[in-house]
Amino acid sequence: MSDAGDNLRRLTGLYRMMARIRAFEETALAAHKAGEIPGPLHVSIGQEAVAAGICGNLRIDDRLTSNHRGHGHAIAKGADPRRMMLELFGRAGGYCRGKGGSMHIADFSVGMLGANGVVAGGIPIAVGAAQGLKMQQSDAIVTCMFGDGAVNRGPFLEGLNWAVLYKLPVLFVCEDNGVAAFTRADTVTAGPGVIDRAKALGVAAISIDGNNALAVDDAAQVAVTAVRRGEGPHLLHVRTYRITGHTSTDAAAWRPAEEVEEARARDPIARLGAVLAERGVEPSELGRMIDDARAEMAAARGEANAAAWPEPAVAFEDVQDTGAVAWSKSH
Amino acid sequence: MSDAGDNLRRLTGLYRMMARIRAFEETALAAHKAGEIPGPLHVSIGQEAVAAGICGNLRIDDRLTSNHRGHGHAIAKGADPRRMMLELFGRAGGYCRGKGGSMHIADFSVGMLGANGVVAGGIPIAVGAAQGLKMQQSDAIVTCMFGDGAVNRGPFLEGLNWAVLYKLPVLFVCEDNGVAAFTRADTVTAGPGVIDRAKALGVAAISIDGNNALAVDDAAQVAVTAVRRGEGPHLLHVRTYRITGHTSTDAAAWRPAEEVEEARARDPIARLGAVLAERGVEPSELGRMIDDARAEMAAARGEANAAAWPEPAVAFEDVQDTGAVAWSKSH
Amino acid sequence: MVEVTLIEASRRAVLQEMRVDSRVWVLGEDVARGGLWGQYQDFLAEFGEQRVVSTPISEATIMGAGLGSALVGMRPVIEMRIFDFVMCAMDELVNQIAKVRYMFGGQAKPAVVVRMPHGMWRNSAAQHSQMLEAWFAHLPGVIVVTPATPADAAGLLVQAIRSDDPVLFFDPKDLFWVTGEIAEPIEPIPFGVARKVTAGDAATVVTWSAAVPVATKAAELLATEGIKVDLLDLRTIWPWDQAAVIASVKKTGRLLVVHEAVEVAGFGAEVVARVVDQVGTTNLKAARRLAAPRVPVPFAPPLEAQLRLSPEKVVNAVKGLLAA
Amino acid sequence: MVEVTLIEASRRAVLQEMRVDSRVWVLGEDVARGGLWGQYQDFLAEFGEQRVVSTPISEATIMGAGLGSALVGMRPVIEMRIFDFVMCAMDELVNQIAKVRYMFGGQAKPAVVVRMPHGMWRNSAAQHSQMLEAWFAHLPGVIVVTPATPADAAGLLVQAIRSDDPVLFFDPKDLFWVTGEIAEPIEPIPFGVARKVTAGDAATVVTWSAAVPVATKAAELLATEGIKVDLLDLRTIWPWDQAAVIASVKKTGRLLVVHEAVEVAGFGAEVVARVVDQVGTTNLKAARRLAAPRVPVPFAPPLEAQLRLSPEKVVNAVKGLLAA
Ligand SMILES: Cc1ncc(C[n+]2csc(CCOP(=O)(O)OP(=O)(O)O)c2C)c(N)n1
Ligand SMILES: Cc1ncc(C[n+]2csc(CCOP(=O)(O)OP(=O)(O)O)c2C)c(N)n1
Ligand SMILES: [Mg+2]
Ligand SMILES: [Mg+2]
Repeated sequence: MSDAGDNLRRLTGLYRMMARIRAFEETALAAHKAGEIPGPLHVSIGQEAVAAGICGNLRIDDRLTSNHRGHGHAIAKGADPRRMMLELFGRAGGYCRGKGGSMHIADFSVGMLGANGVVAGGIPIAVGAAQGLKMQQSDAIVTCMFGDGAVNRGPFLEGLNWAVLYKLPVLFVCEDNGVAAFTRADTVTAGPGVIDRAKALGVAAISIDGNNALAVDDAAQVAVTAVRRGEGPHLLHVRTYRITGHTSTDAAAWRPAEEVEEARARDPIARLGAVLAERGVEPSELGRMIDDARAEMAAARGEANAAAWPEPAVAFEDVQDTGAVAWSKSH
Repeated sequence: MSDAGDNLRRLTGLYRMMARIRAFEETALAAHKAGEIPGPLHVSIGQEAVAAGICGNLRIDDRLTSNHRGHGHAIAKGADPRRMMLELFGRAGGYCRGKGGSMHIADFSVGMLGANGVVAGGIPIAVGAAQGLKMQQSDAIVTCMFGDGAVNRGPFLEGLNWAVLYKLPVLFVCEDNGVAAFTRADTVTAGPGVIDRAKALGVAAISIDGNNALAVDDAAQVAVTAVRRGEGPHLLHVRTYRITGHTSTDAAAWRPAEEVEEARARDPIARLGAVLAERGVEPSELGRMIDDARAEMAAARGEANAAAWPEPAVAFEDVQDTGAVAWSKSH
Repeated sequence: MVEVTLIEASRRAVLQEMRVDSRVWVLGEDVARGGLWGQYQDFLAEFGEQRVVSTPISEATIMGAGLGSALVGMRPVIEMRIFDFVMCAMDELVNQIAKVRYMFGGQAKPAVVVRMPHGMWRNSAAQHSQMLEAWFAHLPGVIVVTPATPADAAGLLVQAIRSDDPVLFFDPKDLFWVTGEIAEPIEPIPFGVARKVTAGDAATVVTWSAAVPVATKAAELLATEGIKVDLLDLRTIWPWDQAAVIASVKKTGRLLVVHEAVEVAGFGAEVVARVVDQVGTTNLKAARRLAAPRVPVPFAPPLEAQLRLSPEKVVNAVKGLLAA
Repeated sequence: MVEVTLIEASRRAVLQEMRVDSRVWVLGEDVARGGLWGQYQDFLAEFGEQRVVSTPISEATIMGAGLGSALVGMRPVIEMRIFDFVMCAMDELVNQIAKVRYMFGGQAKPAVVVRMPHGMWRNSAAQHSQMLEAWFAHLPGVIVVTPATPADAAGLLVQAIRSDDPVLFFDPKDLFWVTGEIAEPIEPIPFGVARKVTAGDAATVVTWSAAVPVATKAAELLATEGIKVDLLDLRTIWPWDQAAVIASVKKTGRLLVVHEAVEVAGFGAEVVARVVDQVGTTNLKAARRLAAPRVPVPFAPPLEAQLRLSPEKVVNAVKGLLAA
């Protein structure tokens, strides 16, 4: 086992991060159901070990591209949940000044180059960012998060091929939660799966249990080190489960109740909690971390509800420098 | 060895078809250089065994999609070289009434659903045609021809995945001539190659020597039978060599002369000629087939040069039924 | 007649055609589960998985496979889920579907319907709100349908499925749950025939898609002030009912085109340019457009509202036109 | 000053900028071999394979990787070889490049140049001849450059590479071997400033890209008959020089927009609509367009000629305009 596995402080940090992501998602979900958040909302409840386990191994100057289900990725990369919540609420203080919302959160200051509303949309961007970093002789790397639904879109093939050709520092992470919207991903994915697809494109790839934070952390550490060392792209296939529906308004009632129950029993937070308890962490301390996380996110929600909306003029800013229309004046 | 290998008549037919394709290409190339043919022209000299060997195993109601280097495919599928030549020359009697040219030849009456000016553009069309045939409970199959440059475009992944999912009657043929325009395809293709890519998507795939007409014929016969039997898509990776440049105006001077010489020594027509000679076919008969082919194509060229251009009004026809503009009248 | 939502009207239209024509099939993500909008609810049970095909997230191939099937005689309804994803399938749409018939000299019959729910809807932000219908009016080879009512969605969809031309069908997301009456069976509505919503001499207002109810409300408000306008819902922007618009403008002398899409190089420009060309400037007092600024669609409600039309904006634009 | 072809002018522009700015790099098919048009000849030797990157045939990733590199501070020149292939990369262009800055509230700087050789050229047929520049004028977030001379190609390309906005650069294929003088070093030409080609009071003729030399020839022919027109080459259609066009039309009272692209919903419609809006109809005698019919581009020379502009067609259109 790696240092990570032995380092209680590290594990506690992982636990805290997962608790914060869970709390963020639960809070956002509740707020959306209460009508406080506009637009579509995709939460990652049950998948927290992926975001926390991967991003815990990244430096702040490493870059990340994410997808429509990216809150956890952003928080784990170091984004501020307060400003994320403000963005979800469409408020002026949000990361995108209220112009992006849940599916377009970015925090360039921590290397988070953006969620994406288009499945597989982040893949070409990630390889290009890595190519740029390589030209700059940086040793920063790029992590590219996508779902199991994304492996049937063309950019998956193109991007992996590209990363191998130019030996780019990219860590591809296929977050396999078993579903793509309302369809089981395996029913629309032919052949032996993502690992074979990656290998056929020359990308080193392994599968891991994504509900086991330690396993994710370990695998990520190994892969990140290899990628940073210049060994070319790697792919991690991380198997997990989407506990809730596709969007906040989807009950996902078509799934057998037992399946969801069984997945709940493999809850990544509870599992890491059990490991920590075994290593002597008091249950009360675990509980406190969870309470703190909930309090943090509740405060973020409260702040967001009270926060100012963007000024109307913001709608006309940051379109482009040349040729942007001062609309109210000219029209 | 299959029936094909033993059947002298079949082999002679293969030889004649290859000679006709070669003669068509050489004639077209000369005509293009003489300024008789407008637009870009991509010929397949040296690759004739692929077209002849594959398409010789297809029925007339089987469908075919092709690419920008598709003259051979069309002739082998049963298209009339006269009407093809007329199309290359942009004449009224051409397959597309002069509206398509070399890159858009189609002959739906023999199942040739069109060449394509977009690399990999034929792949999604082929799988859809196969899906349609399957719905119609036809036992016709679809053959989809593309180059080694096409395997790095997204539709390659999407189309193969799709064909496996719905278990469609598609024979994918990757015609690997080593180059994509002015770039060696292997320098931009990562990983172990097309066979592994296909298998990773669940497609049965084998590699064959595409300059050996017998090998192509044999492999095609096996694959076509399997596909027609409902065993799902298959892929043939057919290794060959593009003797001339990318287009008629490209000398491909960057290739070492020895490489081209060595390829010429593996000329598929001469090789099959040697087999036929061994089996007792007179050299004069082989020579006659070549002469006949040349005469056929010279006649086609002569006819095309003398043929009528399309009437100007043809430019406005076959746009669409509703909403087509009778331009001269309304504008 | 039966009162249904627009999305249900569209469901019944496809259902009706699939029952009578076994060549019609549906492909797209999640369609076997009823589709993202419920527009294929219960289709799987009735037609089976060969004709109701849930696909991978492979837009390029959804589009291209639809075309391929048409080339062997099928009539696919290609479901794109949300318009913006069509950007992943543009080669198949623009270079293949729109051109095969022409390029092949008439041999191909690309009888496809591409359904593309478009427009702003509940703060979906920049990648899920686009309205680019004008692009396709500029693209030879396709028909562009932009309905605004349940009856029109149903009738135009029936016409689309029966059409041998490729039809780009812009389902108006924002109007999916608006209700209205439809006839049963659903009769096809010909392309290129505008619907006169209100009649009047003060000005001609031309519109389509989600802008129609906004403009209708505006016409009602104007009527209470005694200002009566000819309000025309084009219903299809290619072909479009030039005759009806030109006749109206000849009568009123004033034209306002109202659309939800960006104004710059939007289809409103074509309407204005064509009217100026055909009516001349002597009898034309003013021709203007009311549409969105050249800005991506922002997320926050108060920002999105900056881009949206409103009856008040239309009323003001008409009054400005009358003052010209 | 030195006399060069347009394609060579564009080569020197990129060369000049790559020499002074190590963030600039080129990616696209065959670029290390000089590019399809020779526009990157000798770049590999000078800049090495990290900055002159021959790519696989993966248009979506060529486009998207260019963007990704910009997000970490590079300034890519994304070579698309032929415009029509951009259809394979539209998600990356339309949903990503055009929107990242806005969607992310200003955090992203998509400083990319996308080079897209477009237009009819030597009977390349429907999939290699399109002119869809109007689409991108309708797309918020991008600049649309449509040069017609070596000097403009060079100056606008320098400006494009230095621009923080995404620039869609429509290289005019049909004019690649036209020669003209360029200054060395090449000075940037600001976007949105039209070039007055000829001056006159009879009418205003607005044009861009491959239509410019045709319209110029027409203006010369008209001048021999004593008809002098204000001929404006817009050079960029977004932003476009509204002030220059409006001032000219206020003077002449007559407008003709000439472009090679399809007339229906082409950018000419925007020019007409905007001029009608700003100039009003009282002082406007006529505003018309001369452009291609709504037809894919056919292959055969006599058919392609049906779609092409000619000086005679322009002359006739101007005379028709004067008669209005
Ligand atoms: C190109 C594209 N097609 C379709 C969609 C609609 N869509 C959004 S999320 C989703 C499912 C994605 O599944 P997966 O990639 O596994 O991510 P998950 O939702 O499971 O996290 C779909 C189909 C989209 N956003 N982009
Ligand atoms: C999508 C797309 N990108 C680029 C091109 C330009 N192009 C035409 S043929 C060709 C090379 C294709 O190589 P391959 O598929 O191996 O076919 P080959 O020419 O070797 O027969 C390229 C890059 C194109 N036609 N379509
Ligand atoms: Mg998933
Ligand atoms: Mg090749």
